[in-house]
Amino acid sequence: MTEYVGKPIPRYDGIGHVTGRTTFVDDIHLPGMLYIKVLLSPVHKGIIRHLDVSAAERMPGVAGVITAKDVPGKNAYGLIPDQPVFTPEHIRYKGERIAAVAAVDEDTAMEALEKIKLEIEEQTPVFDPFEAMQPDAPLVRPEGNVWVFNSGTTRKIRLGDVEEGFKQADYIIEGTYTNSTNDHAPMEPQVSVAYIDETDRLAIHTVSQDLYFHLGMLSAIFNLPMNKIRYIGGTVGGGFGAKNDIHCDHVAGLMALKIRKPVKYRLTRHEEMLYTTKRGPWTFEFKDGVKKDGRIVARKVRTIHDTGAYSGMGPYVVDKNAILVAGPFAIPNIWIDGICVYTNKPPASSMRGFGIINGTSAEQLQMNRIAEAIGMDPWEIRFINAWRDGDIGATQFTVVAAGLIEAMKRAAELAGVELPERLKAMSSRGR
Amino acid sequence: MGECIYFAPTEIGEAVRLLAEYREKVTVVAGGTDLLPKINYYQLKPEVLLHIGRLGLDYIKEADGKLVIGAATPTSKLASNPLVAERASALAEAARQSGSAAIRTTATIGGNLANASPAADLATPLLILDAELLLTSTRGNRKVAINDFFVGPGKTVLEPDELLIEVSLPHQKGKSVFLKLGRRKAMTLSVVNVAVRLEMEGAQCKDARIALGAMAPVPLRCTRAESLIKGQVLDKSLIDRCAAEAVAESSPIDDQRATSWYRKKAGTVLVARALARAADMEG
Amino acid sequence: MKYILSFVLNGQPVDVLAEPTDTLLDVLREKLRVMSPKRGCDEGDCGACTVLLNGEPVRSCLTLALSVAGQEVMTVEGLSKNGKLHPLQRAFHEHYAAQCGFCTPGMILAAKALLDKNPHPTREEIVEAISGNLCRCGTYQEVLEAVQAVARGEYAEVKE
Amino acid sequence: MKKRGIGISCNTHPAGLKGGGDPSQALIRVKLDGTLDLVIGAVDIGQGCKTILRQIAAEELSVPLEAITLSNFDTDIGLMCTGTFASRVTFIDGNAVIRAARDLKDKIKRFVGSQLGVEPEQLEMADNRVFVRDNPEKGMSMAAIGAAANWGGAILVGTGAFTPGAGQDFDPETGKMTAIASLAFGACVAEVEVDTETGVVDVLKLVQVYEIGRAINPLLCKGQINGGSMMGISFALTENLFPYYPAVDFAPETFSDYILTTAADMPKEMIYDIVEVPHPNGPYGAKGFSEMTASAAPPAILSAIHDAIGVWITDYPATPEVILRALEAKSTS
Repeated sequence: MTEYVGKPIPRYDGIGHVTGRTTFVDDIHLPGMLYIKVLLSPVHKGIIRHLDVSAAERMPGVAGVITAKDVPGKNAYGLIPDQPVFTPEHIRYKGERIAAVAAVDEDTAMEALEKIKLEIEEQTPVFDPFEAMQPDAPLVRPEGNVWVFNSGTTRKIRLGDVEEGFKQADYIIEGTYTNSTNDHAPMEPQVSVAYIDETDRLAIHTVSQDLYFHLGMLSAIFNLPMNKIRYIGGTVGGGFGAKNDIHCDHVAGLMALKIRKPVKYRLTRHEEMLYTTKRGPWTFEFKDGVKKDGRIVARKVRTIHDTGAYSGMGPYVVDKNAILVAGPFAIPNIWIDGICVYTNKPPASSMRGFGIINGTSAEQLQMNRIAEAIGMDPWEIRFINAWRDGDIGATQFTVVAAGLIEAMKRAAELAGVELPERLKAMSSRGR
Repeated sequence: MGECIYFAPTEIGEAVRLLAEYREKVTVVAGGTDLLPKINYYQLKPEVLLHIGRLGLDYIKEADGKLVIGAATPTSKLASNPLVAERASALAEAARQSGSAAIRTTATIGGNLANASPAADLATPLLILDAELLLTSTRGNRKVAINDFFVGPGKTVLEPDELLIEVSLPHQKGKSVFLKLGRRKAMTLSVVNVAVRLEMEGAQCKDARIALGAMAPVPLRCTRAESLIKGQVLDKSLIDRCAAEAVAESSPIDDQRATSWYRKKAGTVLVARALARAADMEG
Repeated sequence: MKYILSFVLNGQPVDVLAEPTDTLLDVLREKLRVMSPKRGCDEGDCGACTVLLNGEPVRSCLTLALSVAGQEVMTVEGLSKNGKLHPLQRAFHEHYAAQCGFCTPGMILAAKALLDKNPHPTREEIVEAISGNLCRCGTYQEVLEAVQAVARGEYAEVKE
Repeated sequence: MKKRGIGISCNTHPAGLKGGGDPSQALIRVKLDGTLDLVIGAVDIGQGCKTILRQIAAEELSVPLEAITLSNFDTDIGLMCTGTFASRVTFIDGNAVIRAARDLKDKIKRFVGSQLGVEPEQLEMADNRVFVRDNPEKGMSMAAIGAAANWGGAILVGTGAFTPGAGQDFDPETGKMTAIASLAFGACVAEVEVDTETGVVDVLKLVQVYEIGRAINPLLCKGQINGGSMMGISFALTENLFPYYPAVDFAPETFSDYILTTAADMPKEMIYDIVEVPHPNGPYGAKGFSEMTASAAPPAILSAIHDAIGVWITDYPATPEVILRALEAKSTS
């Protein structure tokens, strides 16, 4: 018997939430705090030919302006650190950061932005990942538009022999599925408050979902050891993966380091929606070999992920997708090729169930289409193929504590579906 | 944000005097629900804000057989007022479906019209109810039929010194219906909305009004479609032809909410359904 | 130009300097430091800044601050009395109707506006009343259950 | 015409990063009065880790929940946690808290043993006190332990770290990568009504069951299930930042045009349950699952649309336009 585990105990911080006492980062006000606004690229692709911030710097009420030149450390961040905090030259998506202004209030900062002289040589962008994969496509990235894994331009998963599996199959069922670009849309927009604290260290109040993950990136950007940054967070007004990437802390931190005054940088909802990281869109091409008895004997999937202008978590998401895109099913022959493509759009990164939700959305439709094609009940095909303990997944992991059959039985019961006895008799403990 | 001055007069005379004085510099604010996003996002930097919420324009009454509504009457009152429900059910329904509870508290009928969004929810019911708008200025009053009020997206016949103060609806025969298609079940802008009023004698249509929202640069009265059914005995096929004609009069665009193709499809369905409901011919 | 704005906030008269273009949300958060109304979109689409104006729900981000002169504004700070939580606050807490908590103050006030007028609402009436408040955590079912519990009288007002 | 249909789906979800390498740490110390501070590094993004990690600590240490304070707020004090993502915190931080609690328990027993002159192995910890197993009268309350330790120049701190294993690389040729922390499972039944003339879909009913190893806090799990499904509904039907993809025209910048679900879009029937097949490595058998609650509903909804109108929608979101175009293609083919 447990006393607390398994009990419906209300939130530890619930009283704070219902009284409005929970302090979110935008609720922090410091004496003399300045507000930051950022000049964002108005074009999807181009080269900065001229940038002059002097008129903005001279404006009354402006405390400082920063650009790529003001990054003391590495002007790059991300899981694969390839995105600049401020782009020094190349613009790869609309909304890319160019310069930041700190002023007495946001209105003044907005006016100062208008005084920045910016000349961009616009270039032809590419938005369609299939077009971007063509040899003559405009280059989003100097190294090429397709991410290179340790297996080459595709993430390869090979289990068994898929072509042999197709030969054994009674049916071949193919399907192509796509997902759209999604915004995380947490109700709390991205925001950061930064200042130099009493120990002369940089303090940052953050909405980060991953304090230590981001602390490392910030340490590299600021060229400061980790103990010279006090990174304060822990309470977030919704994340859903939006706050797995830094959107404000680097800018606020750089500004505080330069002007040595407290600053707040918050995104408007428009900026948040249009220019932050996204759940990138996918295309899935499935080809399945199925026996008359419903067993899936071969599954071949090609996945194409549009990761936008920077890698973000794109390659990681393609990897993660590849592990499970074949579904929770015992399939002896699996062939997966995952492709991660750059386009001139905001970087795609993590969002709730990154890679998995997209794969599931396609794979489960394919399952139902297989059921239809072979004339089998969609419950039955799932029960027949569902993982049992000891089954092997696409990347050769062993399934432990399988529970799909148990979940399906209960769902059928709650939905008022009377399953045949032979399905009810099944268990994840064995075949 | 520059220097902005603010007035909240309590008399219409004072309001129009300020309008005459500051003219184009004035931004009139009633509920503010359409205006404030523009100010908050720096798309509008008003020099003079004229708040008309204290002019006593929040009323719904009957006068000379007309239903008379003050321009600053909030949408929530249109949605719950028994007189509106009885005399202008399409307007009440449009009010109920507009925005969210918190928006309806402040959004006003006058603001919805003066803002002149092609998708304005209250415009189509007022078009089919032959609403008349009372505009005032230091030069005097004038009445404008709602059909003549809208000029283009965000544009009306209001002169810089004029104020919309009242909407009046003549006593109308027939049944009015409002249907809206948004993109979710609450708090949604119209992809297309339709208002219809039919005066029936048995199966024969004596008079008809049909209006479409979000289907043209302005809320659109579909007069060709109306004349197609006036005097006719209505049946399903005539209703379908009338709906097609109404949509043929429109000119919807592709935008973030829908394509022109979809708006035409959905608009045709909505007009047909509204006509059937107004004619008590629902299957 | 700055104007003196006087209104009643959670039962107490307040005077504050405000610009004509300031919203009620600006004045509450940035000037009076009343932090429960949240800035989620600045255009009335999310509901996180919902407050009560004379008992009716309004978007504080869409309300000109100066327009509330002389009127009564209520935020969640004004709900609990002498440290005793309002029935809706207790019900939200116990039903896990707040996950990240960012939409919660607005959601509670939207529910309060409904129950003040209609103490025994139907499911549809509750859904309608809270459907102007977005919650990306998706707590709608729990909010519904919390409001229903209050309407059933399970969270009677704590008498002082 | 309105047509109804039913569709099903199932899903699985791993906890943590794809190949391991994502550790977390926890620390618990005894205060002067015997209350406890639990320090973690995980961020609460609404899912409730502040709540369940306290539950786990209280359970392990047999102390009242109220005796435990939790802090996770900064990198000066807070411990290392790879992050709150990938449904990893319950599984990984939960294990770290268990290890910290067990470490503390050992230290407390050693301290009490030295105070009472007994071997630590003879001691038992229950009901907020430590006592001799065969002579329960002889023991010390946590309050006494806290005072004795802290005023006596001792410090009672338990620490724990957990990693599901070092990060693994994919084998370049086969993709072999055997690490996976835990797999949770789900099944979903959706019932929809489709307006065949406007293409509008109404989700009438969602039945969802998740097998999550162990529900540390069923109330919070319910919130994840119902909440995730609301995100799943809009993933299936409305959310699209680039409605003319791959073109970027008309990208919505507001919540009026990027369509999330509201309370009114909630199915009238939201039915859920939890099934438990404990995971051998999970804290109390728990698996990570929160993210997957958004992914079961979408394919079930699109399959229900197929059941209703006989066409497969293969592009998400299934907007009314997508549905009307599919119906038209069907009628002309």
